[in-house]
Amino acid sequence: MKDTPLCNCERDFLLKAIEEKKRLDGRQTYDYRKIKITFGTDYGCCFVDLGKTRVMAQVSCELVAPKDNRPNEGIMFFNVELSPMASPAFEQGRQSELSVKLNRQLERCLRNSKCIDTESLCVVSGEKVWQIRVDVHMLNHDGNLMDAVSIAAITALCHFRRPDVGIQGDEVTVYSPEERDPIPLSIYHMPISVSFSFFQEGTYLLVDPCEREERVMDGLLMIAMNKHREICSIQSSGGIMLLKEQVMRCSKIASVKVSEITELINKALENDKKARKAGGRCGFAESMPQERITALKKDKTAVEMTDVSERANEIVQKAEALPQTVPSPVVPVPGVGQVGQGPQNTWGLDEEEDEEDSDEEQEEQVTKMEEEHSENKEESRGGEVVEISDSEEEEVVILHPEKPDRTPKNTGSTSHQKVAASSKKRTKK
Amino acid sequence: MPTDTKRVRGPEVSKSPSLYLSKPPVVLPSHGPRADGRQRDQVDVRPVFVRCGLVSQAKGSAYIEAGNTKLMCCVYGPRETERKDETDMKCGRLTTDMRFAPFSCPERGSWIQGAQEKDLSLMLHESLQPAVCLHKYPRSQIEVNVMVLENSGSVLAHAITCASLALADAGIEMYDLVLGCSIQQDGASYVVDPSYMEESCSSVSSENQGCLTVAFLPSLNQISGLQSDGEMTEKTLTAGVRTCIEGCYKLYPVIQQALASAVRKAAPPPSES
Amino acid sequence: MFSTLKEKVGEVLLPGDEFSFDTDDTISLTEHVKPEKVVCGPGLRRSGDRLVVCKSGVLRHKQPNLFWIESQQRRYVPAKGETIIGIVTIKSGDVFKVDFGGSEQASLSYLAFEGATKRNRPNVQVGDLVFAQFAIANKDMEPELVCIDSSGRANGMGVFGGGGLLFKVSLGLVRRLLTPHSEIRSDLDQLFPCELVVGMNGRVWVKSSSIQQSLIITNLLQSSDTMTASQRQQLFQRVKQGPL
Amino acid sequence: VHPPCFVQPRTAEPLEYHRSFLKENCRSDGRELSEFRATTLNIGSISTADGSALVKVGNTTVICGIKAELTNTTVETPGKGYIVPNVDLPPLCSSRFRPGPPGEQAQAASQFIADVIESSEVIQTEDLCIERGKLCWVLYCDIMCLDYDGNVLDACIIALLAALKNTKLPEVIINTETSTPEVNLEKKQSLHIHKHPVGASFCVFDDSILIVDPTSEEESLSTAQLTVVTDEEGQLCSLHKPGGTSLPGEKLQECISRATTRQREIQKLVDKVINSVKTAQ
Amino acid sequence: MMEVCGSSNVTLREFGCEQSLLSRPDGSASFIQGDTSVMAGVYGPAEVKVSKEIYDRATLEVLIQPKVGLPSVRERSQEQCVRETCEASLLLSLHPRSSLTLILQVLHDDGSLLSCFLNAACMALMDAGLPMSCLFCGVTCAIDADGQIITDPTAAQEKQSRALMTFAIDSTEHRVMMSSTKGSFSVYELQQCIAVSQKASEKIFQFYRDSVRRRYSKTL
Repeated sequence: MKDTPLCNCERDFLLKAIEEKKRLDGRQTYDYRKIKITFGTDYGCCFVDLGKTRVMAQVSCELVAPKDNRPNEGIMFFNVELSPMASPAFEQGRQSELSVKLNRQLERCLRNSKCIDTESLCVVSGEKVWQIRVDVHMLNHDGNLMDAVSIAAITALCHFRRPDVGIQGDEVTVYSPEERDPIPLSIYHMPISVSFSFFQEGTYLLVDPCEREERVMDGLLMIAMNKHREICSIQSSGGIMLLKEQVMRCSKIASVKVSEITELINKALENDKKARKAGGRCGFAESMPQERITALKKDKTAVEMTDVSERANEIVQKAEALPQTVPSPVVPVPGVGQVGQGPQNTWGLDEEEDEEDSDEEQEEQVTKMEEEHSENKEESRGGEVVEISDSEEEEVVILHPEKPDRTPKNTGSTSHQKVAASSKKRTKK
Repeated sequence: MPTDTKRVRGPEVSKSPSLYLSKPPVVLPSHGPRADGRQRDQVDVRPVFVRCGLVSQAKGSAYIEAGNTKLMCCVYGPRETERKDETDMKCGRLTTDMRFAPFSCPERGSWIQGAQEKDLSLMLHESLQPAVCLHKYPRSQIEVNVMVLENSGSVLAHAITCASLALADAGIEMYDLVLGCSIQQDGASYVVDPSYMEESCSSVSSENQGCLTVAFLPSLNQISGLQSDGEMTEKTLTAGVRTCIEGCYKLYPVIQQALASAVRKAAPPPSES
Repeated sequence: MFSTLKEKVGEVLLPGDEFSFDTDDTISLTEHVKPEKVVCGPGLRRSGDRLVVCKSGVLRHKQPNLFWIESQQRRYVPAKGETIIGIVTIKSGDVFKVDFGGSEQASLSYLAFEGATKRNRPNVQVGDLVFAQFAIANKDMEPELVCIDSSGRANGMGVFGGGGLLFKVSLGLVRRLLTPHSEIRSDLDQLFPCELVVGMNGRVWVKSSSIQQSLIITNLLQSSDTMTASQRQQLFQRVKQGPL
Repeated sequence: VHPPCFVQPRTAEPLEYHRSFLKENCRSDGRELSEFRATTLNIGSISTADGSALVKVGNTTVICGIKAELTNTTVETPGKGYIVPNVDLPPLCSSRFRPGPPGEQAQAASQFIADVIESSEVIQTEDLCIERGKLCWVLYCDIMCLDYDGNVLDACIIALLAALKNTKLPEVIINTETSTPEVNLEKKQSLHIHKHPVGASFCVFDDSILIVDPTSEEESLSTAQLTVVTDEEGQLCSLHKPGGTSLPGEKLQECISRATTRQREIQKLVDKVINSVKTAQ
Repeated sequence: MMEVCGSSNVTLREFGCEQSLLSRPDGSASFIQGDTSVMAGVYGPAEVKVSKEIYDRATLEVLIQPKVGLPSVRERSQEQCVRETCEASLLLSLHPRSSLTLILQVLHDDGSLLSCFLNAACMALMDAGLPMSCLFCGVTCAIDADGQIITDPTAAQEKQSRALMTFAIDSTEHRVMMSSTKGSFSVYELQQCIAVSQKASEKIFQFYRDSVRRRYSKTL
C-alpha cells in the first residue's frame, strides 16, 4: 500500500513554518514530544509513546551455544520490526531500507557500545550461554522512530529479568520464577539516541521530527549518548554537509536530552518496581486510559449457565443414530485397499474393470507371464524390447528386459502398478 | 537468525541413522553382474511403467517408474505469461521446475529447493525446449513441474521422458517426443540406467569415469540435451552417447504405447462431467 | 418500519441491528395514499424484507425520509456529486491522476476545468491540490473527477492551495463542518478570519493571516472530534484569550 | 441419480450449476450429499522412506513419506522425541498454487496436522525417546499433495496414519564405551499407534446445505468449510472450522455423526491394508 | 458431569477495549481480557496489488505479529481463522478490487489469545467503518482434568486443561462462525462449551454496544 503523497503546499508551509521557528504541534525547536513509558505484565516488555509515535519492545532469552570466537560471552540479538500496522507504507516480510537502518543503528547504539555485560550471560563456557533477544515492534509511525526504538529497547533491557540457573556437574537446571527469583541483566550504562533533522541545507535544525517534518527534511543526524556524556555512536544520513560547530551544538543538546530521558526512564522503572512490590496489578490492562471516551472496561462477569447442559443434551440426543456396520474395504493386492463406491479417480480409471472381471485379470496375468517368459527368451536372443501387452484394453505397459528369476509373485505386484507408486519394494525383499 | 518460518520446525540438527550403522554398508562390486541382476556393458535398462493423464487438475500429466525410481510430471498451460518482456510476444515460454520429495533419497532432503534441483530444472528445460513448438503459443507460458517421489538413479533421464510425455498428454504441439537415457562410466566398463547406489558408489581411483545423460528426439534422430560429469576420453564419450541413444530407442515403443492408449481413452467424448 | 426507525433516530446502532419491513408497513400501505419509502444513506442496507445496519454510529434522519448512520470513519469512499480535496500525482496524456484517499486514484481530464480547451490547458503540476467533484463514483468503475459544474463553471473548484496547510480529520467531523449552520464553523469564525476548504474525503485546507494562526486552527479542528459542544466552546474561548 | 433436466452451464454459472443439483439432494458428480468419494490406500510404496502411504480420495491424491533421524533431546523435554509434520501443496498438484515457499493454505494445513497429532496422541513423543536426556528420534512426516481436487485435509490424515502404521524404526543401542549410538538395521520395530484419528470434511453451500468430502470446485464455491476429526473411542480430536458462515450446534452434531462413521470405515481400511502386507510377507 | 455448571470458573475475566488509539491506521482497537491483550489496526479499502486483486470483492489480509520472533506456521493458521471469520461478516462485495489489511499485534498472552484476536479484530473493523453484516466475538473454553468447563482461561489454566476450544459467535443468531480446538473431548462436552460460549457472547456483544455508545456520547 502506498503512503499518502505530500502535496506542494504542505511542503512549502512546513518549510516556512520551520523558518519562523514554528512547529505543527506548537513545540519549540529543541522540544521533544511528550514521552510516555509504560510496562507490560511480563518482565522486559516496554511501551514507549513519543507523541503519536508508539513502539513496543520485548526482551526474551534462550540458552544457546556461544559463538566460536567468544566462548565466554552471551549473545545479544536485536530485531526492529516495521509492522504494517505502523504505516501503510510498511510491508510485511520485506527488508526495507528504513528497517535496515533502524536495526543497524540500534545495534551500534546498544551492542557496540558494550553497555551490557555479556560475560555475565555465560553459563557453561564454550557450551551454554544466554542469548538475549530484543524485539522492537513499531505500532504507530509519526516520525522519529529511532529515538522511540532506542528508549524502548534500553528500558526493556533494564526491566528484564532472566531465570536463574544452577549447575550440578554437567547438568544445567533452569529455575522457574517461583523457585528462584529471576535475575536482572547487568547494564553498565544506558545509551539513548537523539535525532536532529536539518532543513534548507542545514540552516535550520529540529529535535524529534514528526512524520511530516521528516518528509520535508534534507538530512538527519542521530547521536547516541549516555548520561555520562559519552557518545556511543553518531550517524548522519541524507547527504548533508554539517559544520563542526553544528555537530558540537547537537551533541550538547543531546547531552541535555539524554539526561532528561534517562531520568524519566529511571522514574518509570522505579514506579513499576514499587507497583510490583505492592502486589498491585501492572501491565497493559492497567495502562489503558479509562478517561478517554473511546475506551471502556468491564469487570469480571459471570456467564449465566441456565439451561446450558439441557441444551447440550438435547442436541446430542437428537442426533441421528449411527449405522451399526460400515462397508468393508476391498484389498485387491497386499498393500492396497479401497473403500467407498463414489466417483473413481483419474489415477485408477480401470480399477472398476479390475473388480468386475478380476478373474479375467488373473488370466491375463497368467498369459502375461507366459508371454514374458517367451519374450525373455526372445530378448536373450535378440536383446530387443518388446511390449508385453497386446490387449487393447490393457493399460499396463511394461518394458521387460531379461530377468529369468522372476517369480509369479513379482508379476502380481506389477498388476497393481496401475495404482501409481506401487508396492514393488516389498516384493524385492 | 534465519529460520524457515513457513514450515513446522523440528530440532536444529538431526542425523540420519545410516551414519551410525553397526555394520558397514555393503560396497557394490565394480565388476560382475549388477545388484539388480542386470548386465554390465550392455544396453540393459530397467523395466519401466508409464502412465498418462493421472492428475485431474493438470492439463497433462505423466507418471514413470523405472525400477524404484518413481517420478511424475504435470503440465499446466498454455496460459498468460506473468512476466512480460519482448521475447514473449512472438514466442511462448517454457518453465520447468524439478523437485525431490524430502523422502525420495536415502538421506532426507530439505523442502527448500537446492542447487542440484535448480541445476536439474535447467537441464530439463534445455532438453525439452527444442522439441516444443513454442512459436505456436505467443504471449503464453507452459509450465512443466516434475516431482521425484523416489530417487533410485537416472532421475534426469526419466524426468525428461516423463516431461515430454506429459507435454504430449497436455496436447502441446511438439516436433517429437524427447526421451532420456543415462549411463555411468566406470573405467572400461559402463552401466546403463544406473541405480542410485551405482551412481554414488563409483570407485575413486580409476580414470575415465563419469556420468552421461542424453536427451534424444527419436523420430528426428537428434539430440536435444547432453550432460556429462566427470572425466571421460573422447572415444568413451562418443561411445557413451551412442549407447544412450540405443537405450532411448528401447524405451520408445513403451512410451508410444502409453501415449496411444491415453489418447484412445480420451477419444470418446466424456459423458456429462 | 418508518416509525420504528424514527424512534431510533439519535441512538447508537451497531452492524447487524435490523428493522423489518412488515407490521406497520402493511398498514401504511392501506392508510396512506403513497407508501412511505425510506431512503437509505451510508451505513444502512436493504436485505430482503429487512433493513440492516452495517456500520456503527448514530442514526440520523433528514426530512422527509432520508436515514443514515453517522460515524467517525476515517477512510473515504467516493460518492457521486461529492466534492473533495485531491492531490495530483501523475500527469499522463490527457488526464491527471488524483489521490483522494480512496482505494484507487481518480482520473481528472484536463478539459474538465473552467475555460479549458485543447489549446488552452490548465496549469496543473504534480503535487498540486485540486478541489473537485465526482462525476463518476461507483464500486465497479474508476472514479472520475471534474472541476466544473453542469453549466461548465468552476464554481469554486479547481487548483488551489498556495500558502495554506492541509490536514486530515474524521469524515464525521467534515460532515459536521459542512452542515448549513455548522456550530463549529461559527465558533471558528469568532476566533480568527481564515480561508477554509473542506473536502468530503476528510481533508481540510486552512489559510490564515499567519502561520501561527493556521497551526492553531489545525490543532483545534483535529481535537474537536471527541469534544462536546460546550467543551469545544470553552477551548476556543481559552485560545482567544490566550497570549498569542 | 439422474441430474435435473435443466442444467445450468457449468463454466459460466458454476454456483447455479451446483445449486441445481443440490436442490435435488444430489451433487454434480452423482454423489449424495453425505457420500464420500472412493478412497484408496496404498502403503509402503516408497522404499527410501521408513514408512509411506499414498491415499486417493476421488481424484485428490496425497503421499506421505516418513523419515526417522536421530537427534539430541532438549533441556526442557528430556524424555521426548519429535514429530515434524509438513504439508506441501506444490504447483504440480493444481494451477492454483504458485512455486516458492508454502502459501497460507499449506502452512495452515501443516499446523492442523501437527495439532491433530498432538490432540489425538496418535503417537506419544515419549515413545520416540531412545535415552532420556540424550538421544531421541525425530519423525519427519512429509505430506505432499500430487493432485488437488478438494478435501486434502482428510486425505492427509489418512496418509499420515497409514504411513505411521507402516513405519518401522531400527534398533538403536548406545555404546557405553564410546557413548555413540549404534544402529542395527536388521532389528526393526513398528511404532506404537495409540489412537486412530480420522477426519471428515464438510462444505456449507448457501449458508445452510452441508455436503461431505467436497471437490475443489465445491470448496471454492462454498461459504464455509469444516473438518471434524474423531478417534475410535468416539472422542473428538478436532473441530476445525476456520471461519465462514455460521452454523448452529445441531448442524455441527450432524457432521460429528458422519465423521464417527467415517472413522470406523477408514480404520477398517487402514487395518486391513496393513494386515494384508503382514500376511503377504 | 452435570455439576459442571454454576461453578465459579465460568466467568469472563475483566475485559476492556480502546478504539481509535492509533493515528495512522483507518481503524484501530486494543482489546484486553485479564492480562491478555491484543492491538489491532485496519487499513482500507485501499489500493490492491494486481496479483491479489479479486474482481468482485475486496481482498482481506490478516497479519498476526507475535511478540517475540517472526510469525510462524501457528500464526498463519490463526490468521486463516481470523481472516475467514472477518470475511464472513464483512460485506466485501461493496468494495471490489480493493484491499483491506488487518494487523493484529500480540501485546501480552495470558491465555484465550485467539478469542482476544477476534474481539480486537471486530472492534477495529467497526472503528474503520467497514460495512459488516453482523458482528462477531471470540470465546475460549477449557476443560480441566476433572471435566469442569473454564471460560476465558488464563495461560496457566490452559496448560493444565485437557481440551481447549475457541469459538467465534455471530451477533445475529449466536451461531458458531469459527471453531478451533485442541486436545480430545466428547461430543457432549463440545455442545456444552458451545452453549456456554453463546451465553458468554451476549455479554461481549453488550460490551461492544456500551463502548460504541460511550464513544458517540458526545456527538449524540
